[in-house]
Amino acid sequence: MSDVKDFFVPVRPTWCVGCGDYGIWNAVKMALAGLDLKPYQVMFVSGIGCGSKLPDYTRANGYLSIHGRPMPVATGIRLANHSLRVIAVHGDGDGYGIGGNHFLHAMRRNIDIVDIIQDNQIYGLTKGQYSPTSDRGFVTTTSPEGAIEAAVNPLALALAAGATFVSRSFAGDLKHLADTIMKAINHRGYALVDALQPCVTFNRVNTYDWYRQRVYKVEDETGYDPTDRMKAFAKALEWGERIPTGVIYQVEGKPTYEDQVPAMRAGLLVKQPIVSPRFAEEFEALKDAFV
Amino acid sequence: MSDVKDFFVPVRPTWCVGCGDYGIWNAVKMALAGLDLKPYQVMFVSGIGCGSKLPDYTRANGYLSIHGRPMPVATGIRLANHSLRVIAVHGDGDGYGIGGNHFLHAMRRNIDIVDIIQDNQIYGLTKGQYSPTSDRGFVTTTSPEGAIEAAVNPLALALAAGATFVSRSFAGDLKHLADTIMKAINHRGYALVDALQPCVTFNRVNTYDWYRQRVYKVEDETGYDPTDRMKAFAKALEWGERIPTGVIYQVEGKPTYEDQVPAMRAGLLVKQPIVSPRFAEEFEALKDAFV
Amino acid sequence: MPLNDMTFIIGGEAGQGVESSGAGFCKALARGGLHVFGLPDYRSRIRGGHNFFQIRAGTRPLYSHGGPPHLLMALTEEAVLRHREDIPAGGGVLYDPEHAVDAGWLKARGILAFPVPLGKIVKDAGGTRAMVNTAALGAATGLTGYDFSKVASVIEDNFRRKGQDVVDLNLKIAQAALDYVRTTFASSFDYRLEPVSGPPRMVINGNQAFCLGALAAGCKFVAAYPMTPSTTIIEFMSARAARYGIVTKHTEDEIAAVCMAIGAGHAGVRAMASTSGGGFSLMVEALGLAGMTETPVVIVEAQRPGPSTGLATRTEQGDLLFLLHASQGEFPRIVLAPGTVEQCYEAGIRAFNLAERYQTPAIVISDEFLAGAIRSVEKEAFDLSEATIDRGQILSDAELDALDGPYRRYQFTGSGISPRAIPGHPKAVYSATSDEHDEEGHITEEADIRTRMVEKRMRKLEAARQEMRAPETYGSPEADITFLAWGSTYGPLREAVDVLNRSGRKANLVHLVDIWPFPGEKVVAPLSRAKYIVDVESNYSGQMASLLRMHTGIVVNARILKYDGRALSPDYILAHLPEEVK
Amino acid sequence: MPLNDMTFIIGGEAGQGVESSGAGFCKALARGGLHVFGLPDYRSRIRGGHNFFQIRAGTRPLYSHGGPPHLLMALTEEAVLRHREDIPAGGGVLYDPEHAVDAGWLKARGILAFPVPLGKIVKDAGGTRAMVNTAALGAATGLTGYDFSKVASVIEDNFRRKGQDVVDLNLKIAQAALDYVRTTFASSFDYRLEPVSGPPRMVINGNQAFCLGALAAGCKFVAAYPMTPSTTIIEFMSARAARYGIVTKHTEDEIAAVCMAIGAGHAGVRAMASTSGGGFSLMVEALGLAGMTETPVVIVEAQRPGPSTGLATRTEQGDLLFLLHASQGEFPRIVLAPGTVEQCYEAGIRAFNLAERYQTPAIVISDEFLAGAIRSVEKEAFDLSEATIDRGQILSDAELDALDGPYRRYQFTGSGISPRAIPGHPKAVYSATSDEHDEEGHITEEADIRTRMVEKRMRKLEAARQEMRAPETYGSPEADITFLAWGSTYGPLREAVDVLNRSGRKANLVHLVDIWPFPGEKVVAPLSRAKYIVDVESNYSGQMASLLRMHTGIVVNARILKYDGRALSPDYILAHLPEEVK
Ligand SMILES: Cc1ncc(C[n+]2csc(CCOP(=O)(O)OP(=O)(O)O)c2C)c(N)n1
Ligand SMILES: Cc1ncc(C[n+]2csc(CCOP(=O)(O)OP(=O)(O)O)c2C)c(N)n1
Ligand code: SF4
Ligand code: SF4
Ligand SMILES: [Mg+2]
Ligand SMILES: [Mg+2]
Repeated sequence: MSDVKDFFVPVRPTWCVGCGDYGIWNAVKMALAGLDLKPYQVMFVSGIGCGSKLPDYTRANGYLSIHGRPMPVATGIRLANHSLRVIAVHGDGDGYGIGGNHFLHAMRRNIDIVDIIQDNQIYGLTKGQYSPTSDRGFVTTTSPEGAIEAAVNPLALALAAGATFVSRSFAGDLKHLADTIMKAINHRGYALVDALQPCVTFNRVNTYDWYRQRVYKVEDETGYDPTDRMKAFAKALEWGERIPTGVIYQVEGKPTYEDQVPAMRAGLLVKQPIVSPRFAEEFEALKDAFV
Repeated sequence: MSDVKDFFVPVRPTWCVGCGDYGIWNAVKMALAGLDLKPYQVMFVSGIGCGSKLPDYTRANGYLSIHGRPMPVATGIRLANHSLRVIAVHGDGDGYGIGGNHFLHAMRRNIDIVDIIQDNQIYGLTKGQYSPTSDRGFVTTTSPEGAIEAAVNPLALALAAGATFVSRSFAGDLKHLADTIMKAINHRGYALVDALQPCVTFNRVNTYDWYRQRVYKVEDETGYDPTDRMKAFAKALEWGERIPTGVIYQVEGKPTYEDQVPAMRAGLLVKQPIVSPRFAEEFEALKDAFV
Repeated sequence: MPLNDMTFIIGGEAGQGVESSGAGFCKALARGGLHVFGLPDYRSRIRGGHNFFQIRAGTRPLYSHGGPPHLLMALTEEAVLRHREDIPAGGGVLYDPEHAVDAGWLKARGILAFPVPLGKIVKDAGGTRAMVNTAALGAATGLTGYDFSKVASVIEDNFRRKGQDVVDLNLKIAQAALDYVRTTFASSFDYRLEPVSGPPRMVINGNQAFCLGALAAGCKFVAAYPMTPSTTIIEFMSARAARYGIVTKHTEDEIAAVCMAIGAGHAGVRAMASTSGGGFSLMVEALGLAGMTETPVVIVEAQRPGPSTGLATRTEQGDLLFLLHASQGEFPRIVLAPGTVEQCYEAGIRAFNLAERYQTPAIVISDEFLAGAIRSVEKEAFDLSEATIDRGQILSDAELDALDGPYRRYQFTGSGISPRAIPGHPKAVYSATSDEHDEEGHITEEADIRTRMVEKRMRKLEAARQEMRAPETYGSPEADITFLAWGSTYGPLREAVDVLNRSGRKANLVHLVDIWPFPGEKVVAPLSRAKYIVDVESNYSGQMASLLRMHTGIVVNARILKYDGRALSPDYILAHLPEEVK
Repeated sequence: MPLNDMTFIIGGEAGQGVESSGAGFCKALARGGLHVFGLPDYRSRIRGGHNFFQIRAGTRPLYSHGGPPHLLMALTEEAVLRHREDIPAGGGVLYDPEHAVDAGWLKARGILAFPVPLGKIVKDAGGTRAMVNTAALGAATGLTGYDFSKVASVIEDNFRRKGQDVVDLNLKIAQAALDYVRTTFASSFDYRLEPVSGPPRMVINGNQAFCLGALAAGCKFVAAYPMTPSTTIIEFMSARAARYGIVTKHTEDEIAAVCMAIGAGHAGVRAMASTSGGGFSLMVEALGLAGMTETPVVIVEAQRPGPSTGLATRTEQGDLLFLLHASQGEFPRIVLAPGTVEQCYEAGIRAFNLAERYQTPAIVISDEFLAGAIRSVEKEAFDLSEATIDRGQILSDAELDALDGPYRRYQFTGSGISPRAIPGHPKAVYSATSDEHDEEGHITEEADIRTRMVEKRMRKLEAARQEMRAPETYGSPEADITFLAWGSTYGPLREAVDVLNRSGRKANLVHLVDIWPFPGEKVVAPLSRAKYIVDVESNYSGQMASLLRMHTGIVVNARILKYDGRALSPDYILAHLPEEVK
């Protein structure tokens, strides 16, 4: 059995005391240990932001990429070595802002990657500008009169874009978050985990209390059927007094991207011989096609 | 009254004979004439692609930008001069592929721009690669075994992203398309027109006939209520034997982005004096804040 | 007893207000007629870690940080450990005895220990831990014998927004710390500060100065995606947007930012996008769009150390050759690299004029050092009456009305500049296009038109090159050592040159602000007289030296390069003089 | 009677198969032992307009297009009007009398008119309009007396996929046109072609040759977003992906393309992204990511004329300085600019070896001319046994098993190269990061580590510079004129040099393939002997000349530059020789 301690590295996080990123960090490690995954079997891919530093603090394969680009980097890694459990972990600005296009296309691809968004409704690392998930009216240095855009609704978008697993959890509820991440890892195909994450320094509106007063678990709702896309869409539109968490939508059995790539049927791309033994022959045929 | 002829320029389109782009071109001109708009009141902004050449063939203000970027260029134009009727016109690759992130964010912004997508489910100008709206299984040079991604559903995405006007029409039905574009122009806020556009050269699947056999008008459906977002979402998910066209969703009265920008209340930005008469005074105060 | 010539360091964790109190203290000193230079040093984290702020104060204009700190104001133990080695004998450390500071270590080196119970003072006054820096300010005021009323006035200004209670509380804390120090240490500290007479000076950093220039130039549109060290530009402009009738837009990414600015520029307003290197990388494609469509747009690039994310909150001059050649194909651009806050202000104005005059992108290149370091500067240095606005060739409504024949947006002209028409006029209807186009703007593939259109665009560089200004030469006319520099290294080099010349050496510097189109002859002139050229840059490869050789053939004799993310200081330059000229 | 030395032009609308029939004819000629060079010229439109294809055939290896067309195969009236002025007396025009061709005009200039009812022949044979080009091929075969069996064999190969019926129909049409011409015009045309003995040669373009190299190198991952003239790379690889176990991905944009390639490279496979200038502009930020994380990745940039969208289907060498300096900050990269199809093949192999050896991005720069022009070349030129694969320093599983202590991915080493471990091994657990990092890969801001890490990375350039190859020198050793070139201009220049030397002049050329790290001394060597250097480039500013001066101080004597989007030809070069050496 692996243990959360297996993921320990002697580097102290630079997050502010009380930051929701600690919760996400702990939940991820709990989930990995819970699934008996070892550090070398996992690859974290992050972008840039407070939360994106997570791989630096966690013993596992990691790639801290550039702002907004973890999804394509993760996709390349996964296609080259689909034995790795690839987990993207990045902020709301990273994932839904600058990285929005990759978000869209990863979902319709159904690439088997867990996508954890540290959703603090703010830009943390750049010191407090409004983010795509900031609510209308939210005052920051780049929205001094209050944000005048409607917030991105990640769950609704995910449903529209064809995601096969759509979930939300809360950094203040470690168990539920770890649980949700476990489900996401177990899901075959793209899995979104929108993790509500208080930023204690710059977001004085969406605090632990604010979230706590609002979140509820769809799992606790009798009869909620996460396989019904229309119901899930209605659920996804809820935001305000009540904020649904849990697995909002999951459809199983859809082929992953990896399942469908011919070259990946032979096994891991990275384990294939760099040139096949019969390549010399093939090469003559290749050249002959030009003669 | 203006007339379609007002939009004539002596440049012959380079589109293939029979291309659906002719239909869109004619419909746009009909819509403008129908609304009595003059060439100087309109600004077309396009990207790169076959369809994106439309502004070159049309007498009106135009900006043929780069691939995927018409929306932000159009947004900048509109914010600087919101007396111009800004119409973005670009391909499905341009708008939903490389430009997907701008698409998302323009919608939640509710910027008052008409966004016409020439949706031929293929990359025309680069000679026939599959596009974001290509159906699963579609065979092209970059999908030789058939596309293995789910197609983007632009209408569903638009609904999830908060668009206030979501429509679809067909280049083979000039009247309906012109009509839809007129409604889009009249709408205050972002308006999507997904224009199904046969590419007679590279898309041998989604032909005029293929579309004709499938499209129907929601306007013809008794009781269809385009103000109901859930119903609209269900409608948006229809694709296959039957393809809905018309105004799928419209909600009126939401403030546009322009409505909410303080600096734009004084009138057109471009008409403001470059520095205000009292600026000299203000400037002293500005400097004094640093003393 | 050294009077009015000293260096402080305030050190502590992120979140302890190191930067704000440093800046506040600078302002208090400037209000006393002193000259100041203040340099923040902070990490890419929001809380914790070790940040510090260096302050130099003097009676002559200061252009740089540097020199040993005479007083360390340590808000943490780590601050002491990090900086104590640099403190000269006779200097002092002000700290809270709550922290385990090895006073013996200090004393053994002749450094004075000033334990002040900052935390307790704050607590007793009823303040919160975030106010410890206020206590430290009060204590430092006491130690140096500075005029408390100057510090008090800054506290008042800074906290006014938060209400009189907060003002009073901070004043009380500062006063209590000051009293404690005065009673406990009397005047045991040698370094003294006192107000002198002098005009009121601004204390301002490069980003702020640039913004004042942009406001003076009538900039109406600012789009950006946050990125250190450029973020404070969009923040500054956003805070003032409603008042000055400016539209600012925090966009979804940098591509959108520059495209929106291009759109706004095309529609006829003065528009800019601000970013740092990584964001600029994303703007590269659209830069070429502006070049091709001849759209005026200003882009500010505040550099930080790369490659890639690099050191997000630190400084470097690593992007010069990148900016000069960015984007596919060839097209004119303007590149300015201001080196002082005065030049930042001026660049804010000139960039818009040049962009509109040549209908092309104008890039202002700065860096974290210039963007964030504050300096005292005369208010007159930012002179509005010199801020002439030249929008270049724009057809008036009357001229358009009188037009017969089609409007030719890209008319072939001798200067390469084609008169612009602002869209919206019935006679100004045309399309701008990123494809090669003819005079009217229509797409063309004809070889002849293509050739002429390339030449027309590139011709604009000739006039622009003429108006690029010669580098500034500073120092001894008969120099044995000539330093070559661009952008933010001006200040440290200027001070190094002064030190050398005061010590009997003959040194000068040649500093470029106007970089592109490269004013070759004007650069050759001062350098051809140079006996020994030392290229000084905050990068690894000496990019200006490369550029110089490329355009003039001049080869520098030596290079002083630094690429650890920290700004070059006069001391560093002097310590690294090449053997030949040591 | 000129035998086996002639130039054709096939001209018609987009969609008429001008390019495919041109390529087919080239192959037919090569099958007869002749050397060929074929150059497509097409517009950025899918149907209509005027496209043409130039074919040169000869008995010596051909390196370029150029020279007057002896036979114009005109599928449209416009084709005649566009090209007739270029045809020399004694040349001919083959056209369909359906088109209003002014035969008198031709005759007056000694040009032979060969009206052939192509449309009717096709119709009579039961073909469709798309087969008119087949008729033209048959007719040209007849006029030149060439061996029809060669043409027939190509028709068979090309149409086999479509079924025997289609093959037969096309053969019938070609034969009918041939018969028509033989009967109608007998042997009235002077220019003749006939098979000679020779080895079977490939007829191949630069993109295809590069792909063969990449396949030979074991490239396993290709990501791209379509962009002319690079699109045929991803298309070629996609068509063969299943067979060769390659993953190809048409991505949502170029940012994703290069990031996926970087991810795949990081995971341990040989990976590349292919694009053109506009797409490369979007890859700039991630280029630095690969530099910082020391991830091997190959990027192919097939240039087209800019700025911006420019001339989408044409050629230019405008991106050199951009590629060399792209992305913020400083980091090592490799840049190769092959000039022939052989060099493209070789670059396909070397780029992967260099990228992995130096753990850094390797950029292969080509252009539309090189990417699309086809040439006959010996099969042996693409030698697999010379394609040695060197993956650089990768720790084996055994080495990793034996590791004690943590794995230090970014270990400081003398060469700057740190042994790589492929993720997935229990001992190889580490994070790569775009922030500055320590030896283990953890984020750091320490000045000392930063400095050493910059130096470690940059040190890799030293060994790489050593293995960069000297430019190729071709021509007279005692040259009075030395041409300087890089990339695709090799061919036209080589032919120009031959012409000069044959005419008694003494000329040579110095051509760089290995561009970065700039092999300074190796470039100086041949140029220091040069009497008069003429820089020849397909761009406006002479970027190689600038680079040369920057790195060696050598100033070229003159420049021949072309920027109309059309490839430089030997004739153009000779016609534009500077006065001094004319
Ligand atoms: C291309 C680019 N643009 C901007 C930045 C600056 N930047 C760093 S983190 C960040 C946003 C942080 O917000 P988010 O992604 O929500 O992460 P958080 O810090 O809130 O966890 C930005 C804009 C960057 N690193 N790269
Ligand atoms: C940055 C960039 N990448 C790629 C291209 C090449 N390109 C031109 S048009 C096009 C796609 C065309 O498809 P679509 O947008 O659907 O327009 P259509 O031609 O089908 O109308 C592409 C990839 C480009 N011009 N710029
Ligand atoms: S700034 Fe906010 S998100 Fe960043 S570490 Fe601090 S609390 Fe967390
Ligand atoms: S290729 Fe397709 S989209 Fe392009 S012009 Fe032809 S038919 Fe229209
Ligand atoms: Mg965030
Ligand atoms: Mg399309």
